[in-house]
Amino acid sequence: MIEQVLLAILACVGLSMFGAAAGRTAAGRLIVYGGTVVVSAVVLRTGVLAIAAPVATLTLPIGLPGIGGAFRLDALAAFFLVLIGLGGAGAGLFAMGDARHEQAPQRVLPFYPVFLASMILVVIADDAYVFLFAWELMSLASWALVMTHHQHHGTIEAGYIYLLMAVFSGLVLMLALGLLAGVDGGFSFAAMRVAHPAPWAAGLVFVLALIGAGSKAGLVPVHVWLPLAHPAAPSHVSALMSGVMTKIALYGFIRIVFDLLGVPPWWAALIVLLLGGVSAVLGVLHALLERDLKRLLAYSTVDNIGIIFVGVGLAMAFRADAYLEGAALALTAALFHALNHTAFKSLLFFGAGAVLSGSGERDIEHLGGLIHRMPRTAVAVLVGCMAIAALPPLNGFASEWLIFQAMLLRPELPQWGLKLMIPVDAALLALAAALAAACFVRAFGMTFLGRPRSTAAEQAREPSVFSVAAMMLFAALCFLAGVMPGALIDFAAPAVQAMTGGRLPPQLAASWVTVVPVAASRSSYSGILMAVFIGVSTWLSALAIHRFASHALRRAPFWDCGFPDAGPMIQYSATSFAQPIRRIFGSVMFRARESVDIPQPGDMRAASIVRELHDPIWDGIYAPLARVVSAAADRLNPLQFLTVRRYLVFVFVALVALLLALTLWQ
Amino acid sequence: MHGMEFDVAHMLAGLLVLVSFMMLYQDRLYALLNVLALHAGILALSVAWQAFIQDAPHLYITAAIALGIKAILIPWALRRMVFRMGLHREIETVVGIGLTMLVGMALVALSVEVMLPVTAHADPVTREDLALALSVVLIGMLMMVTRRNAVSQVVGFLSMENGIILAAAGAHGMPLVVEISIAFSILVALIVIGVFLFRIRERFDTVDIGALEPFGGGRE
Amino acid sequence: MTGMAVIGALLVQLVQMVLVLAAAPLFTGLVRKAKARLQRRRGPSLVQPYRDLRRLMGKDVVLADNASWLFRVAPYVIFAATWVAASLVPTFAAGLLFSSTGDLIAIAALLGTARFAQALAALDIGTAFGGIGSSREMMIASLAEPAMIMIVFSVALIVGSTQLSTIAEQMIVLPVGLRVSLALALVALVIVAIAENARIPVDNPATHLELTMVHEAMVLEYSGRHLAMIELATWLKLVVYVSVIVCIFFPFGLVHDGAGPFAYAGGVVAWAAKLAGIGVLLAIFETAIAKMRVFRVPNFLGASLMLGLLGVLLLFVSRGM
Amino acid sequence: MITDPISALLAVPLLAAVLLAVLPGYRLSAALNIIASLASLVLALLLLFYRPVANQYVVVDDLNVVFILLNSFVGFTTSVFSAGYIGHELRHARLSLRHLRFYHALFQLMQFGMALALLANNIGLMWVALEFATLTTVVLVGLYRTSEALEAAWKYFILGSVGIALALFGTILVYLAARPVVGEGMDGMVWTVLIAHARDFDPSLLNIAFVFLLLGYGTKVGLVPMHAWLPDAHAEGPTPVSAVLSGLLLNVALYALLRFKILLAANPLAVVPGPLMIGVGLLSLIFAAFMLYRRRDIKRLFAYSSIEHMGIIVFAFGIAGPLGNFAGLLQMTMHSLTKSAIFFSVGHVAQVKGTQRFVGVGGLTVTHPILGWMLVAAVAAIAGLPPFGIFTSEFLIATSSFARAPVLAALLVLGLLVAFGALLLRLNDLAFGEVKGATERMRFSCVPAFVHLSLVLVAGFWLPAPLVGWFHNVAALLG
Repeated sequence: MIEQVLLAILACVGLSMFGAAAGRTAAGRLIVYGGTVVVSAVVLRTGVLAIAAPVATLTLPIGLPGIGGAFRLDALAAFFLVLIGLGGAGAGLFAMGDARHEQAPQRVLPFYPVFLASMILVVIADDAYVFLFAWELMSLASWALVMTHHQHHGTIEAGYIYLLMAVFSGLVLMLALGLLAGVDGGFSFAAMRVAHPAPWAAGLVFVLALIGAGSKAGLVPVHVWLPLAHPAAPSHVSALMSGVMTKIALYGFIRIVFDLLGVPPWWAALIVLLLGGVSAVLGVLHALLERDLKRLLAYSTVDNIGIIFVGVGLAMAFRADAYLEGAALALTAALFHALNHTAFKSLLFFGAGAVLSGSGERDIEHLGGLIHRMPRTAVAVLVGCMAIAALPPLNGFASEWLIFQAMLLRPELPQWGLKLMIPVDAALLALAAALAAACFVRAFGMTFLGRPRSTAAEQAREPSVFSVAAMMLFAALCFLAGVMPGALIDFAAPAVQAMTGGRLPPQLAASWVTVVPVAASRSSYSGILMAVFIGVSTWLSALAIHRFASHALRRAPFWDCGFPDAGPMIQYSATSFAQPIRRIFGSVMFRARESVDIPQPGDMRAASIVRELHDPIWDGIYAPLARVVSAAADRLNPLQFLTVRRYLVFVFVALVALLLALTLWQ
Repeated sequence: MHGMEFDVAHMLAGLLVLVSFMMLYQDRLYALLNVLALHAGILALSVAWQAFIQDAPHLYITAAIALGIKAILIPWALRRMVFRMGLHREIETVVGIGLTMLVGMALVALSVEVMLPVTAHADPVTREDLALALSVVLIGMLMMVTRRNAVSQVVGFLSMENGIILAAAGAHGMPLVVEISIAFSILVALIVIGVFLFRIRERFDTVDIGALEPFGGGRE
Repeated sequence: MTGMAVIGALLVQLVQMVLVLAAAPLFTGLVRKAKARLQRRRGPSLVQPYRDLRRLMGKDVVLADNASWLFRVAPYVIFAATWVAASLVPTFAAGLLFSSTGDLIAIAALLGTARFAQALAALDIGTAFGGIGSSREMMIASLAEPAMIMIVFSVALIVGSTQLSTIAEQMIVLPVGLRVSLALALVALVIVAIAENARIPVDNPATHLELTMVHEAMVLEYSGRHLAMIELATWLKLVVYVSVIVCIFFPFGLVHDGAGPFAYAGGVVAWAAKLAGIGVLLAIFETAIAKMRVFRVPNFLGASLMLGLLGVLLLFVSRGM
Repeated sequence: MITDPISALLAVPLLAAVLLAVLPGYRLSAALNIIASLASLVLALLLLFYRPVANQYVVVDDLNVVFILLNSFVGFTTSVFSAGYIGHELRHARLSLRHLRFYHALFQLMQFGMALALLANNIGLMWVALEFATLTTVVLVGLYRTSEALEAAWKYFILGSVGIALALFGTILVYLAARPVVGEGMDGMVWTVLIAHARDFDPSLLNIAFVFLLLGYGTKVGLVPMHAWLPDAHAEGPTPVSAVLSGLLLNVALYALLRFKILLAANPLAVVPGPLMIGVGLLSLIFAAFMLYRRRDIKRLFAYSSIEHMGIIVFAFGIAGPLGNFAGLLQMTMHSLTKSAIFFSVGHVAQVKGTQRFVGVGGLTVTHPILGWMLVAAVAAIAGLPPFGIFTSEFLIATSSFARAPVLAALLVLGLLVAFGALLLRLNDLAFGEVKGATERMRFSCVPAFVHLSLVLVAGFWLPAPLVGWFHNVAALLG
C-alpha cells in the first residue's frame, strides 16, 4: 500500500515536468490538474484503507547517504493522507475550472504537483532526513507558488517573510530531531521511539517542536507569514495551503510530541493550551477587522489552528496524567476539527477564488449582491460559513462540541495550573466561536447580500462547472461530517489509539445516530437527528403557513427612511459592521484608533473616517528583530572599506591572540 | 654540538632581533633602508654560519641570495623608488615609536614564552633559534601594521621573511631551503615591482575611506 | 424500552413541543400585561399576541425589490431552530425522548443558528438599519456566548453532565456549599437571557426608534407571514430561556418519564406557575430600570462573563477539586 | 613518463599553458583550453582505478583523489563556460587578444599549481605549489587592468604573501617537530612518513605550527579575519576565475589545512584543533552572514556566501566525528559545484544585463526564464534547501553538532538563518519584481551550470555507494 503512495509521489513529479513543458496550453492545464485529482483520489483511497490496516514500512536506498530513506504508513499517517487526498482532489477539481483565469500558468503548473507530492512525503517519512527534506521542499514549492503573481504589490514581501519563517521552522525542527537522534545519529524514527531522552532534552525537544511546527501551522506568535502568504497565492493554492499544509504542520507536531518524544511534562500542555487559546481569539479578531476576503480567510485559519491546538494540548494534559480516555477524546476532537477545517476552509477559499475570478475584486467593501449573480457559489459558501461558525447541524459544531466535552473532563487533572487554564481556554474558545459567527455573517453578508457596491460586483459571473462542482462537493462534505460525526470519530480511532494509547467507545456500534463520547448520562449529540428535526419543523411551519396564511406577495422598494433613491453606498459597510467589535476588543488589543472628519455644511470636501490598527505581535517581536539585524549589518558593513594595512592588523592580532591562548593553554 | 658554534649562531640571531628593533625606531625612509640592508646582511652572515656548522653547502646559496638581493639590490631599488616617486621622506606611524617598541618587547617575550615548552629533545639550538626567529617575524609584522607608507611596509615584510629564512636555515638538514628563499626573493621582487608599477603611493593606506572611493572598497 | 413506552415517551415529547409553542405568546402577553399594570395602564389583553399573529398571517407580504431567496427562507429557519431548541429543554417532564439529541451546548448553538440566519437576512436588503441591527446583535452574542459557556461549565462541573435532564435530576439532590457558585451562575444566566432576548436594559422590544434598537432593526423589512414567524420565534426563544433557567435552578415539580398522567398534569401546572412567576419578575425588572447605551452593554455582559468564571473558580475552593 | 597518470596530470596543463601562451586566435585557444581540461579530467578519472605508489614528492590517497577529481571536473566545465564568456568579452572589447593568450595560459598554469598542490606528498612542495597557484590567480584577478581590478589584485597579493609567510613558518615548525623522530633530510617533509610517525612528534611544536598554518592557509581559505581579499578578488576578476576561486582554490587551501589537522589528530598530546576550527568557522559564518545584507554587487554577494560556507565547512571539521567530517567533505564538494554554477549564471546575467550591480538587474524570470529559474534553483541550493545536496550536509552538520554542543549548533543555525535572509532578499531583487536592465537575448549555453545543478540535485536524493564509502574512509582518516 505504501508503494502506491510512493508511486503517487512519482506521478506528481512527472506531472510537474509535464506542466513545465506544456504549461501554457489549456490541455496541459487540464491534464496537470486532472492528474493531481487522480493522484489525490488514490492517496485518499490508500489512507482510508490503511488506517485500520497493520503498519507498513519500507526502506529505499535513497535519502541520507549510507543510511537510506525509511517510509512508514501507520494509522496517523493514513489519517493525514485522507486529509491531503481530500484537499488535493478538491483543489485540483476547482483549479481545472478556475485556472483558466491564471495569467502566468507556467509559474504555477511546475510547482503545484511538487507541492502536493512533498506534503504526501512528509506524512509517510520515517526518518529525520526524509521528513525534513519533504518538510522544506513543501515550503520551497509553496513559496514558488506564492511568488506566482510576483509583480503584484506586496507579493515579494509576503514571499520573503514566508520562506524565511519556513526555513526557520525547518532549522528548528532539524535541531529538535538532531537532539532526538543523539550523538551517534540514530536518524530513523524507529530508533527515536525506543531512545528515551533525558528530561531536560525532552523539554527542549518539545519547545523546539512547538516553535518549528507551530510556525508552519500558523500558531501565534509565529503566524505572521500566514495572512501574508496564503492570500498572495492563486486561490486553489491558498486552499491547499490553508486547508492542508497547516495540517501537515500539525502532523509534524503530533508525530514528534506524541510518537517520538514519549510523554512530555504537564507544563508543555499548559503552553500549548495557552498558545492555542490566544491564537484562536487573535486570529478571529484579525479576521473580523479584515477587508480582503482571502486575508480574512487566512486569519480565520490562525483561529482554527488555535482551536485544534487547544484540543492537542488537552490530549497532552490528560496524557501527562495517564488519563488515556480523556487524551483519546481530546485528540479525536482535534483531529476531527482538523478534518472539518480542511473541508470548510478549502470550500471558503474556493468561494473566494470564484468571487475573485468572477468579479476581479476581493475587497469586500467593493462587493455585494453576488447572491443574485452567483447563486450556486452563494449556496456553497453559505454552507461553509455556517460550518466555520460552528452552527449545528454542520461539522464545525460537532468538533467544537467534542472539544468542550473534553474540557469538561478537567476535574480528573491534579495540576492546578491546568485546572485554572482550561476554563479560561473554554471561555476563549467560546469567544472565538461567537466572533467567528460575527466574522462570517459579515463576510457573507458583505460579499453576497445587499446591493452591489461596485460595477465589478454588478458584472460578476458564476465560475465554470468544475469550480462549482468542487464547491458543492465540499459543501456536501461539511454537511455529511456534521450529521454523521460518529462515523468519523470511529474512523479516526486507530490513529488516536496509536498516539494516546486510549480509545473512545465505538460510536456507530452503540447507536448509529448519536455521539456519546463518555456516557449517555454525561452528554450526547446527534447531528442527524438535529438535521432531521430542523428540516421537519421548517417543513411543518412552511406547510402551516401555506395552509393558513395569505399567499399574497407585493414587491416594493425597501424602506428608505424617506431618503429617495439612496445609493448602495448607504448600506452598512464592512468597516462599520466591525466597528462595535473594533471598539470593544480592538482598542485594547490592536491600539485601534478612529478619527472621523465631517466637513462643515457648505464645505465641499467628502467626509472621511480614518482608522489605524497595530498588530501587537509584529510591533512587539518582528520589527525589533529586523531592526537588530539591520543595525548589525550597518555596523559591520564598514569592514568592507578598510585598507590593506588594517586587514593586516586583523591577521596580526589574530596571530598574537592565538599564540597567547596557546601559551595560556600550556 | 660544539659550544662556540652554538654561541655564534645564537649571537647572530640575537643581533638580527636587535636590528629589527632598530627598524622599529627609524623615522626616516633612507635610514630605514640602510637598517634593512644591515638586517639582510646579518641574516646572510648567520645563514652562512649555519652552512658552515652544518656543512651544508647549499645554504651558502641562500646566504648569497640574502646578501645579493636583499642586502643590496632591493634597498637600492627602494631607494631609487623613493627618489623617483618623490615620496616624502619621513615615515608616518600609526602609534608612537615608543609604544611600538614596547609592543615589540612584549612580542619577543611572547615568542620566548611560546617556544619555552618545546621539549628538550628538539635540541636547544632549534629552540633558541626559533624563539628569536619568531620574534623577528612578529616584529616584522608589527612593522607592517604600524607603518603607513608602502615602502616601510615592504621593509616590514622583508624583515618578517628574513626571520623565516633564519628559522629555515637553523633547522638542520631542512630540504628546499634554497628553493624557498629563491621563491621568496621573487615574491619580494614582485611586491617591489608592484609598488612601483601600480604607483601605490600613500594610497597603500589612507586614513579616510573617501580616498578609496574608486577602489575595491569604494565599489560597494 | 418497549414499543408502548416509546409511544408514550413520544407522546410526552410532542405534547411538550406543542405546549411550549402554544404558551409562548401567552407568556409574552403576560409580561406585557404585567408591565402595563405596573405603569398604571390597562394594557392589552393576555391573548393579544395570538391576535397579532392572526392579523400578520392575514396580511400580504411586502417584499423589497432586491430581496433574495435567503430573505424569504430565513424566517422558517429561525423559527425551526428555535422550536427544536425548545423541544430539547425539559419543561414539565425530564428524560424526554429527544433529549439525547443535544445538550445545553447544543441548545445554545441552535439559538446561535437562528441568530445567524436572522443577521444574514437583515443584511440581505442592503439598508442601513439591517446593518446596524445585525452588527450589534452579533456583538452582543459574541459576549453572551462565552458567558453561557462559563455557566454550562460551572453547572456541568457540579453535576458532571451537560445533559439538561440529568442536570435537573441532580440539582434536586444537591449538597449545600455549592450554592454560592450556583447563585453566581444564576445571575450570569439571567443577564445572558436578558441580552439574548433583546429585553431592557440591553434592547427595548417595544421601541421603534431605529438608532437605539437592535432586534427590531433587523426585522424592519419583514412583514406579513414572515414577520409572524419571526415574532413567534422571538417569543418562543424567551420561553426557552426561562425554561432553561427554571430547569437548572428550580427543577422542583419536574416529572420523570414513565409517570402517570396525573403526575404529568402536576408537572405542567408547576411549570406554568414558575413561568408566571418569572414573567412577573421580568416585568418588574424591566419597569424598574432604563435601557442603557449600546456601548455600555459590553460591560453588562462582561460582568456576566466574569461572574461565570468566578463561579467556576469558586468551585475549586468549595469542592477542592 | 606520460604513461604514469600523475606526471601526465601535471604535464598536460603545463604543455597546454606553453602552447596557449604562443598560439594566436581566440577559437583555437579556447578549444585547446577545453581539450586540455578534458584531458586532465580523463586522467583524474584514471586515478580512480589505477593508483600509483607514493614517492617522495607525489602521492594519491583517498583524501586527495576526491579533490583531484572535483578539481579537474570543475576545471573542465569552467573552461567550457569560459569559452562562451570570453567570446562575449572579446566582442565587447573588454579584453584584447594579447590578454587572452595570457588568460588561457594562466588558467592552465593555475590548474597545474592546484593539481600539484593536491598531489604533493611533501609539505614543502605543497606549499610551493599552492603559492604558485595563488600567484597565477592574483594575475588573473588583475586581468581587466581597471583600477578596481588592480586594487583587488594588490589586496589579494599582499594578504596572500603574508599568509604565505605564516604558512611557511608553520611548515618549518612541522619539519622541526618531525626531525628528531624521522631524522634529517627530505623524509622530514614527506607526508606519508610524517603521518606514520606523527604520534611521537613534539606536541608543543605541532601546536605552534598549527596556529601558523591555520592563519596562513586560512588566509587562502578566506576565513575571517583573513578574508579581506576574497570579496574583491571575486568581484573584480573575470567570472570564470571567480568560479574557480570559489569552487577550487578555497578547497585546495582547505585541503592543505586538513592534511595538517590529520597530523595533529594523530598525535595524542597535541592540542585538539577542533575548538580553534569551530571558533574560526563560526566567526566566518556569522560575520559573512551579516555582511551579506548591504551588498550591491552580485558577485561580491556570492563571494561573501563563499566565506560563509567555508565557515560552515571548517566548523564541521572542527566538530569532527564520523558524521561531522563526512558532512564537511560533502559540503565542500556540493559547495564547489553549486557555487561555480552560481558564478556561471551570474556571469551570464552580468553579460546580458551589462552590469553586475543589483540596481541594474531585476525580473529575470520574466525576461530570461531559463537563466532566472536556474539562478533561483542555484540560490536555493546554496542556501541549503532541498532537494539539493547542500541540504544533506547541513542537515548532518546541524543535527550531529546539536547533540554534542547545543549552544554551538544554535549559533550555527542562527548564522544560517541570517545568511538566508540576506540571500533571499537579493534573490527576490534579481529574479522577481519589475523588469530592470537590458533584455538582450542570451547567446550562450547554460549547459555547464545546468550540469552542476543536476549533479547537486541528484546528490540531494542519492549518492553512489562507492562515493559514500570513500567519504567514510576519509572521514575516518580525519579522526
